[in-house]
Amino acid sequence: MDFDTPLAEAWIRAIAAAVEKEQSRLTELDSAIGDGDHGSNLQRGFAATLTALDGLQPTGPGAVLTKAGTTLISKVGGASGPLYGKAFRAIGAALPEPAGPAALAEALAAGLDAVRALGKAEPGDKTIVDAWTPAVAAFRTAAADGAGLPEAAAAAAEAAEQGALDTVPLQARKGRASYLGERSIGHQDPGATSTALVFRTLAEVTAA
Amino acid sequence: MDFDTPLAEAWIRAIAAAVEKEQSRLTELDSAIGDGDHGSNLQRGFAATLTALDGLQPTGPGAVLTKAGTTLISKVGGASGPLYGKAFRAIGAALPEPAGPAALAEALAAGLDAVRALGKAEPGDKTIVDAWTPAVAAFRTAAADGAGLPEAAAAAAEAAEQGALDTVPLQARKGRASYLGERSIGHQDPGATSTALVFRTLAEVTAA
Amino acid sequence: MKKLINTPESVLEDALAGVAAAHPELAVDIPNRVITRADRPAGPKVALISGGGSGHEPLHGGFVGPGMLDAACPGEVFTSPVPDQMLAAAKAVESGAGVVFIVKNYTGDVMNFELAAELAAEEGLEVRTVLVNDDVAVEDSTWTAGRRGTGATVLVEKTAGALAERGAPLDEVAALGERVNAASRSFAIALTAATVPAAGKPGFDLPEDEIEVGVGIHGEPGRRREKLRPARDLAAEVVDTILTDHHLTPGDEVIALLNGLGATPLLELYVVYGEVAARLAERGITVARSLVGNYVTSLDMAGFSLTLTKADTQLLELWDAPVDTPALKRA
Amino acid sequence: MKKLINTPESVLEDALAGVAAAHPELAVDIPNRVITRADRPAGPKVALISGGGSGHEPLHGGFVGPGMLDAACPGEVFTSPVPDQMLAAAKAVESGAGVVFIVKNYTGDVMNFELAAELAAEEGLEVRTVLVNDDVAVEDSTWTAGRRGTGATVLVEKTAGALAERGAPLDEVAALGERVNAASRSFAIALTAATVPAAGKPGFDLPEDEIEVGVGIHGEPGRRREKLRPARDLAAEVVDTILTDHHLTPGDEVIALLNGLGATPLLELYVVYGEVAARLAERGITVARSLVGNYVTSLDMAGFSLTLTKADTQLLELWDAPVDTPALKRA
Ligand SMILES: Nc1ncnc2c1ncn2[C@@H]1O[C@H](COP(=O)(O)OP(=O)(O)O)[C@@H](O)[C@H]1O
Ligand SMILES: Nc1ncnc2c1ncn2[C@@H]1O[C@H](COP(=O)(O)OP(=O)(O)O)[C@@H](O)[C@H]1O
Ligand SMILES: [Mg+2]
Ligand SMILES: [Mg+2]
Ligand SMILES: [Mg+2]
Ligand SMILES: [Mg+2]
Repeated sequence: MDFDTPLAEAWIRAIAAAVEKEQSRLTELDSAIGDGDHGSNLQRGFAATLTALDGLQPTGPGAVLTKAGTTLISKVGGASGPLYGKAFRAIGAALPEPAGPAALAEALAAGLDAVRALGKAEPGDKTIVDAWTPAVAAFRTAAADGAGLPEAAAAAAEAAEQGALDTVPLQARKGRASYLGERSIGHQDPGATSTALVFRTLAEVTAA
Repeated sequence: MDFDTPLAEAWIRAIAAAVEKEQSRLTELDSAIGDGDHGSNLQRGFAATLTALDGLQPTGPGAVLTKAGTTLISKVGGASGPLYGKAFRAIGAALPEPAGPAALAEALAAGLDAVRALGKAEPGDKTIVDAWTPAVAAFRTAAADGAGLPEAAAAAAEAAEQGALDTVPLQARKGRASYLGERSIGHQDPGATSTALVFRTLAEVTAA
Repeated sequence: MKKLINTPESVLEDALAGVAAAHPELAVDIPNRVITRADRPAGPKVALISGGGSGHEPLHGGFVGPGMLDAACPGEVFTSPVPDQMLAAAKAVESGAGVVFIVKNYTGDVMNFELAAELAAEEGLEVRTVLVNDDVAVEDSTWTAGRRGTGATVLVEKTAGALAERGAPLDEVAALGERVNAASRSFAIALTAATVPAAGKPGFDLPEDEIEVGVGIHGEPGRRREKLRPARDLAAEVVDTILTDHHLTPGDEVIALLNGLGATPLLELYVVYGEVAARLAERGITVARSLVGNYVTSLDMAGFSLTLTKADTQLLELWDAPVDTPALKRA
Repeated sequence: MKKLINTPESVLEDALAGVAAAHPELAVDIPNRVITRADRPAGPKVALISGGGSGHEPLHGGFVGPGMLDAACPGEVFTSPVPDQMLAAAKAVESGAGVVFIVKNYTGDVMNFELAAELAAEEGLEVRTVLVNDDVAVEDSTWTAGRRGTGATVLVEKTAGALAERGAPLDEVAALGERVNAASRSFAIALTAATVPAAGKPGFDLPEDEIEVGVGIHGEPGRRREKLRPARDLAAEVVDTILTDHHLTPGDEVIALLNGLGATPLLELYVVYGEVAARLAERGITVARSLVGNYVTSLDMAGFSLTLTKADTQLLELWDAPVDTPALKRA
């Protein structure tokens, strides 16, 4: 099984559905240590990606993800808009067609690189990076071990979810939560949580 | 027993003490159908009359009340300031020395006239007038029946208190409460309530 | 009660100290509670004096300056000022052309200004009084206290101030003020009640989903309570209520003041103003000028009032005239 | 949640419709979410563009006009705008002398403006970015997101705007903006949290007698929570905190901005300003100019921020220069 155009479209649609469903939870997490808009930011952005995909004649899975990224940049704003936007654009740009597990692993890694280039966050800063980093590592390892897309994606999702949970005891050093200093400790990072949704939906659509 | 200078001073001091004690109740009544300041208005005004009396070498009870009235006009503001101020100035101006029950009755009636001349309220409009009118009538009747100051003042206090209670079912036609239209029904008028204090304290100081 | 104050008793005095510190262009007489222009008009000029309870800032102190008021007399919170203040103000700013008192129609204000006018007359000053009573939420009847004065005060003070600045005589300035008041109607809706510092709690309780319709600016409850509705519906109702009372007809021009009651975010005021403008357009009324912001507030009350003043060439010209006050500036 | 809105989703668009209706002197591009001056500067002039999340009104749209900003890009509530907005704004107002982006230091704003600057450069526009980071409540470190931009934005936009209006070249305008930012420090205290329409409830819960000290303008909680104290104590603490960080010494002159966070009555702001002025006098600091009012708000948050900018002849002169915007006017 390869990561192809229908799968790329299904992934974006699944993220949009998951964000819609988890919107209030993401916003609640962001209210605790941010400004209470992460849910509505992503909801607005991924809703726009659906409209963008509807009008698209994609030339491959990369084009789908690039379009999604561009749309996120244009519609989300905030910190998460440019970060997720650049990530999906980078994944799209790095994605060969057809893409097997190893190629997708590298594309996802390119996404992480884009996030880190723009946001300058290190692992442990309590950001998106804390879910994305272990997810890419797990995906890579699984792919190297010969796993198929569904297994690699499932491993990545689990790692991302664990990474999101692991942000709880951290003190934020980047993004709005950093303003809270020690008061940011004890809360799960909203961006890491939405990144876990991104990888969980990838596992779901590849397993379907 | 005549209404003399010490009695006039005692009366003003007693009103000040009563207003201090009942301040929050008056303010609560005013919050329901007005703007929630009647208690603090009168507290501020009568506290100032105490200071004014301290520096005064009164030439008679009338001078005490005139001074109190002038002070109320200068310190209270709102609707109650000019009304009580004019009332006490009128009582003071009308008061002969020495003043027996009949003379005090006429002076109190002059106070009521001043209130009505300035405020243009009729009995039944749910104002000060609704406590002051029956109080003057009761005082007059008692004095005409040969009662002494304590008895006449006690009758007036009772009538004023009943008059204040009787404002509950009225719809306000004057003052801030009139803005509420029918919603003013069912609440006791704050100004009528403070007028009841004015007459109750008169009964107390004359009985002492 | 959560307020940025020292004590409830000292609020007015402390605020006046702040006004004095913030505005060197004003002269603030703290013991007498009078705010005047620090400069003196060149020749004799009709002096405009207003005043009322505090808690409505920038009204009135924020409107003192060239082209508007000569003096303002702030009373205690929601309590009209005392006659001594208006007398002191009149003596301070009278320059030989007489004095106009601009008085919002509340029993307390009317009576205190009336006593002040008597005292001023005794001192040989010529005084005219302009009564502002624009609030259509209140029944207009000779048997009651009559309509309250609210947003129209800003229009009266601005236009009469401009006319006085040009050297118009006393009766003309007073007549203009009365004309502007007669051409104005207001209506307000509150989302929350105001908390008077001395009272320590809100003037009324309003459930999370209810509003007071036809509310006053002193924390008096409104005429009725209803469920919160979208801004579009509220704006339409307020516009329609005013138009009905005002007998405005398609083609008429108005000056529109959309006023925040104190705790309303400007973002929301603009949302409401967009709907007000749309409704007025639907009804064929042209907005010639508009003003959106906090001008006649009610402490920490959330909500808005709308004032519509029927405009004509003279009023627009006076409205556009230069003004230089803390809260209203125009080159 | 009680708000004067139609729907949480349409707040920005609806408010922009209101801005457009209220301000014929502005051109409001609602679909692209760009507010520009309706007039065009005569010759080539450095174009100043700012932007940020909505909910801070009058910032930034209220500061568009001669002598201040050329364009503002409002994002969703508390959410930075997207690069497309800044690109559209830059293309609309660039007049041959380059563009300065004035950006408050928040991760989202910084990244979105950065992407916009890249896009603008691709289109051949010369862009400089001035980062505003004045909030001393936040630790200033290269390892973190750094200090937030708050009240100093008004100072930067006003003074850089005045300099641009005089025809100064791009680098000079940008350098002035950076100099004003470096000369500014702010600190804020909140009595209540803001409620973002889409969230539907306050960003944090604050008991009846507690305040957030060192709070941000996006409903982020502050650095610590404590009991409410008299305005005098709060003012002294805020002044002292700023002075300590700012290394101001007796004899220094400042421009003081005492800013309401949205739901604070002006009466209370003046009380606080009186105490701020008194404390500054005690510390030997001279207030050369002051501004008291709602300029950088946080929706319906109650509280205040103080900004002190060390003044010198050039800054004062630029501060005093004429400006004609909805929220700041000077003849
Ligand atoms: N520099 C950064 N690098 C990576 N992720 C970041 C960075 N700054 C913030 N984030 C992520 O963005 C999330 C917040 O996104 P969002 O609420 O949409 O934007 P904003 O903070 O502008 O309101 C945070 O929870 C965090 O995970
Ligand atoms: N025209 C009037 N004549 C007599 N009493 C009046 C009149 N208007 C108001 N009052 C009295 O004044 C009281 C309110 O006084 P107060 O609260 O001190 O003043 P304000 O209404 O200006 O806040 C009312 O309860 C009423 O009894
Ligand atoms: Mg956020
Ligand atoms: Mg009252
Ligand atoms: Mg009152
Ligand atoms: Mg945000």
